[in-house]
Amino acid sequence: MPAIQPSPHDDLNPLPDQEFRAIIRHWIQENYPEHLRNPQRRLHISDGREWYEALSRQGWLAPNWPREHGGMGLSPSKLLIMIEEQERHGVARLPDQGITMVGPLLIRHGTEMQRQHHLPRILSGEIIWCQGYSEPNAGSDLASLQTRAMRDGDDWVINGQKIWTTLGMDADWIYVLARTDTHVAKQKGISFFIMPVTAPGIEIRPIRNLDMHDEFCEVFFRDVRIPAESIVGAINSGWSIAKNLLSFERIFLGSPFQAIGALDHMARLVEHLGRGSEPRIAAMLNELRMELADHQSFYKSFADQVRRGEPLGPDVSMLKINLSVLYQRITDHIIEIAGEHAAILEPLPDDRSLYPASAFIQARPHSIYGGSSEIQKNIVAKQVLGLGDNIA
Amino acid sequence: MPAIQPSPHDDLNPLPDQEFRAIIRHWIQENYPEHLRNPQRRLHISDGREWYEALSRQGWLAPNWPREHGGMGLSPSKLLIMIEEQERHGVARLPDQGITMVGPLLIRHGTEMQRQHHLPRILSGEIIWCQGYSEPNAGSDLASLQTRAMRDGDDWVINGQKIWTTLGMDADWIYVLARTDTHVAKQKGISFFIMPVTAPGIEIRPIRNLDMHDEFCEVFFRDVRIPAESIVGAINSGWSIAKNLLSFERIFLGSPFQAIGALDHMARLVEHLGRGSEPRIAAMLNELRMELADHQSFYKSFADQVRRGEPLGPDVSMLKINLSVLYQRITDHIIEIAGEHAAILEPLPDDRSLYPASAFIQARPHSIYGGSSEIQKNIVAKQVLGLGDNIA
Amino acid sequence: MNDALHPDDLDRQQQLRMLIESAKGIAPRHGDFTRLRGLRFSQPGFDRDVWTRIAEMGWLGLRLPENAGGAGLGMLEYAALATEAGAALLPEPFIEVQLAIDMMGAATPPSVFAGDEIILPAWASDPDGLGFDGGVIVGRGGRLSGEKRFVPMGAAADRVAVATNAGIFLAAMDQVGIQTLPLQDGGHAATFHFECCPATPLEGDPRPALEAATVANAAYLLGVMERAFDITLEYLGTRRQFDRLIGSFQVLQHRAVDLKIQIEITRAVIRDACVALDGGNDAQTAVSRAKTRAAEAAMLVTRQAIQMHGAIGYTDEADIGLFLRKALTIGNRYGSASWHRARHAALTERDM
Amino acid sequence: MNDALHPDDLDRQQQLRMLIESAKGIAPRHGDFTRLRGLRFSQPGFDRDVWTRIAEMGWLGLRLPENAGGAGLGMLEYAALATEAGAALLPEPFIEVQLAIDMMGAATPPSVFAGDEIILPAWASDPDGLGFDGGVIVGRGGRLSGEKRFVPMGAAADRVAVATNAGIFLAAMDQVGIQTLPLQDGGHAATFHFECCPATPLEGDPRPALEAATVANAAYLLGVMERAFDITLEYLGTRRQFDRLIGSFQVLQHRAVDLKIQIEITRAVIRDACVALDGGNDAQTAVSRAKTRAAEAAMLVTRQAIQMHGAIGYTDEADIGLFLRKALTIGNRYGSASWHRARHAALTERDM
Repeated sequence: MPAIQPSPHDDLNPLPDQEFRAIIRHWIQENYPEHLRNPQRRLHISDGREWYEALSRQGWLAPNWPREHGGMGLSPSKLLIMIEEQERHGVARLPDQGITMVGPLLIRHGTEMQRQHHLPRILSGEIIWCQGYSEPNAGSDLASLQTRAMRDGDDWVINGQKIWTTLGMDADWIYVLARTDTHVAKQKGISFFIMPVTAPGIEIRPIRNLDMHDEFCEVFFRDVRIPAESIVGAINSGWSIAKNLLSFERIFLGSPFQAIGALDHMARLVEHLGRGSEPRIAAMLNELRMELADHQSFYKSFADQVRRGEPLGPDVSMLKINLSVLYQRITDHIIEIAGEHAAILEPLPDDRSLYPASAFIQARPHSIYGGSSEIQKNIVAKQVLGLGDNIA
Repeated sequence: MPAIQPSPHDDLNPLPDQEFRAIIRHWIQENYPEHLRNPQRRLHISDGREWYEALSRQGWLAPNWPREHGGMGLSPSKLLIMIEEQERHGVARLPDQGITMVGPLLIRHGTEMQRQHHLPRILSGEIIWCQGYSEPNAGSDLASLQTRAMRDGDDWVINGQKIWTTLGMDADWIYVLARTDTHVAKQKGISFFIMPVTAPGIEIRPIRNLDMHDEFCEVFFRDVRIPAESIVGAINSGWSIAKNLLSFERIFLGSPFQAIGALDHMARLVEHLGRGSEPRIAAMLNELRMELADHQSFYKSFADQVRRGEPLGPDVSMLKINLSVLYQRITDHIIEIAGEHAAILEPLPDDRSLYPASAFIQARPHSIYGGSSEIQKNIVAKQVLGLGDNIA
Repeated sequence: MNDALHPDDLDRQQQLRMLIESAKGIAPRHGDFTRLRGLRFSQPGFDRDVWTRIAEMGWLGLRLPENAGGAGLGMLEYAALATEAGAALLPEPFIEVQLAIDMMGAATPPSVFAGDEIILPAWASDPDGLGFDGGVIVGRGGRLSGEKRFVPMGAAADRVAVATNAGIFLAAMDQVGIQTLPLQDGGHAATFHFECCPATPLEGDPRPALEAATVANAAYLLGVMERAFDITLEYLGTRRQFDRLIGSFQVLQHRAVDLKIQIEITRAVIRDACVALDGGNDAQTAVSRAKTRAAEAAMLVTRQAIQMHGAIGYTDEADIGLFLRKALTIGNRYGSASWHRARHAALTERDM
Repeated sequence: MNDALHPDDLDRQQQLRMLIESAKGIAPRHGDFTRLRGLRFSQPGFDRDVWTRIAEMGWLGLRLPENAGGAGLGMLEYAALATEAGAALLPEPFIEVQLAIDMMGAATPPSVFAGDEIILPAWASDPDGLGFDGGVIVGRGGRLSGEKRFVPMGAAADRVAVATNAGIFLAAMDQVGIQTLPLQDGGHAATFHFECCPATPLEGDPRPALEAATVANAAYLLGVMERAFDITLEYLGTRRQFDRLIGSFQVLQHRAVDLKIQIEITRAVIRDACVALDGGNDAQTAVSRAKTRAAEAAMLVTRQAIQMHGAIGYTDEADIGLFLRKALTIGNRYGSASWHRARHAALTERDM
């Protein structure tokens, strides 16, 4: 039980880490809706509105923003604790692009007017954002994007198509990378735009994923006309703006969180099937537990860096590569032991917290999104090991 | 017990396969020196001379040569049986380059004089051959060899260095690929030479391998002068001569033989250590047995092709790739279970048929020699799957 | 190596090729999946017209002797057809009806061969393995009580052949309670409830029939992975990233080779299991190897097919995902790899 | 991430760096292996002069409190030195003598710290695991009978510290029978025979000492794999095939990344085991994880180092092979990966 109850918008940075953790833990326990713990799928904003607003009222919605802009202004080490406690409690991820991406980007590169208009609306939940980066023909080679923004008088006119827009159906506004100069190296002719999804010419279509969930969308832009002030930062600076934003957040791509959930799922399934005493299954569980604990040690070595305030290098990619392998191996074993239950489209009828096929399917994209494992290995080979770049 | 005792130099091709197999099996049992069964290391000719001469007397030394040249002239399917029976009995491989390589090559491409001089001397065991193909800076890229042969009057003068010459210390003659034209594509300027190892300027040095055995040699050529008739085939045709020789013999690189021996070794070690009842070890042995049986099924699908007289395609490389993985996995497990015994330089003192470290070390080169697994995969990707060749 | 499961007999090879050729009408290697997508998540989940055509082609009862209404073919032929079915993701319960026929043998009603009636086999009560004698008890007068689970496409049954420890019983569906669960491949599995259900006892042994169904399932999985691999190879040869075909990246090339090796080993092992089954007895170790290899290879190939497709492979819209779903759905059917490994260990223990 | 085993305390980090720096004189990261090759397969297989320098640097007894003759350092420092020793393939029995010291604690004769006398620990009787109470029976008057096996560099012992189920005993070598077996790394292992051998009982518990030795062994393996990896990376950057550096082939690049990941995980796990040991108790699960990961990673890295070197890697002449031999020799020492996995399972079973 923490010593103090935090008031909304208190500065929690001066607290010792342990006390900070206790406060966060307690507050989450008190305020997080029980029925939303460990959701099987990504939440839509309509499901998570209550939690969004609780965080908003407490002033905890934007732990990574500076305090003068309404954030918590947490140090990296405190932010790490905040995330760990959320993961520990099984807190769902919100449609958080406004908080993680747009806010920080406007704070650094936006105009005063852009900041004044948008930051409060993100913090209040009035405007939910989505991302328009990926394109059907770009994939991992994001910089080869083809969506065009042409200047026409005071306006910009956008044409093109985006894909893999997370929770696009939930969003009010979208931020978009579009090509504004085709005569320079591909990274150098890209600009960053923001616009409401209601702008004429924008069409958003959900994509059903393999888990039968509409987590992603396609977004089509047909002669979408937006005013001059829709650009953020300088023309043709969009690539570097967007790229630099990701800094120590990359550690979260390798957080053991999902693997912990999957291994817990597996252990409960083994128990449900009454197979815990089979030596091969017991040995398999033990091996996976050891590997998970090892991954946690590995994660800790990067988290220590963050805590010490050191920047993360390209070697942090190793964390995500390893997690993908482990997370997917666990879910492969879930299928291996599930017998006929592996086939079922829905959770098991006699225990709806068990859902082998979904656990397996949800682990698939971990090695694809956020830079596929193949791309990550290319990066590590080149930037960490210094191996020649004949191969992109 | 076979119905007939074969006389030396009988033509065994007309026999039904099963009878042929029985005859071979019986004869090997009668004639193969018991102490040479399943040798832990490659035999030197001095150790194997007795067996070489027994085969020679029986006329079975060269099963692959045509009968008119003193071979057995076996059909592919009979040759397969011959090899299978030798492997089954644990017959050691002899220094057989004269039989497998030089003989067939001289028969196809040699002059009448070359054939008359050399073939009988191979069959009698008077001349033992070794191979001079690989070079220190060529490796898997064999065609980039740099050993030069320059014409000087009626002679050829050889300079350069060869390496990985199997049992070079045992050999009387050597066959060599050397560059005779540096102005053409690298495969097109190579010729094939034969010469005695006693030619002035040749120096052979053994290389001790990781298993502490002198299986390989380096061969140095310093102004080695050999007569004009030392060339086999046309000038600059050496690459195609040497390459075409390997035909269905490539199936043997993927023969389950070595994996069978390794798994037997492992089972005996488990028994010796009294660990057969541990569920994890029993499960591991069962899995490896299944994989080995699967590999035997895989091998059989290529052997059937050989039996039907169909040529083997580049897909036979898959057999060797798979065997390397399986063979090495078995020996990895041998080390895993051997405890402190894994460390010992010699066979186990209390059972000298058990030798974990050597089993492990001997499995290493399987994925390196005869085309590394990496090269084999490049070949399969290109020639079987038709995948682009941006990558060599 | 060509695509057939090579027997040594040339006549039989010729017959096999014709059979595979004839399968194209029902299970085309290069067809699209419009029909399948239309049937997904509906009941019964397949097409009775196609079923009639399957019957007309003589696929049903193909292993029964000709004097018992069958085609007198062997396991090799059955596996070859199952592979074609897998490559087309054929939703019709061809293997299940064949299992019922194999269980019933000469007692199979002719209406089944004609495709007019569908008799499905109910044998499983555990979620894993080939055990068939649990779940249902035979009472006085041959009345059945209890339940059988995991009957693929069970809602389509006109009658049901129930395997029990007292033999095989044929029951009409009107007295059987049925519950269905949708499956990942768009089909469903049924639980059949029996409560003093009247049934007719039949001669027959489910054991060899289940071994054959297991190999047919492995062969279907072979077809699934072959086609998933072909689609992926084609993608590697057309998709560009970083200004080159992704199929030119060495890592993807080698991975494709690894998958190809698994496919070819699966083919070889299934062939050996077929030869063993056709040869008569003691085929169980070969059957368990076939199922183990097929299940693991199919999961590997379809998983990697998704990975090599990248994000698009994670959409339901992309056909490649249908193959992952199919492998997920039938990979553990007729015993998972881990069940068959354990059986192999038990069977071979005495030989050690 | 840098190469140190990061503790959070900055002073301690500084101290660690100095310690590692000081190790360079004895265990240089970039030295050649002439000395090692000269010592291989001879007895005692190491260099008493180097041993004296090791003693002078204060490595012996570094974890003992200063009032007991030690340096009062922690497991993190010990592991850091062991890693440097591993990177240099140091043949001196630094970990074994440290184990004897840790077993004897304050009772350690000062001559040991000075390097004048070598006391080796004899504890094993089984070929695998950390069991120390077998093999030797303590008779009347503390006389020892039986045998202890697998004592690394045993021929170099001036005296021997024997772990038994009745505590630790110190015995002079003149009454101990000894047999040696050459090992793959060029050293040897001894079997010690005791026949009513007089010995002095000592206070002490081998248990925590063996845990520390296990982690030191894991750290030595970490050094082995680090250096093997560095040598291989250099080879990838100089060796050409098909007119390009082999390090430009994507398959080898990705494999190198896989190895690097294993190395970094090993480092992280060892650090956690050190922190747990330094923290006091309940470190066994962390120790077993460290040893399991280190043994498997070291075998993987050194095996793949040979593969990436190609044929040259298979010669005894190439230094890379020394690393494979070392991993082979000490990978199962202080318990194999499979033994430690079983221990981990037993330790955590009650928590499930």
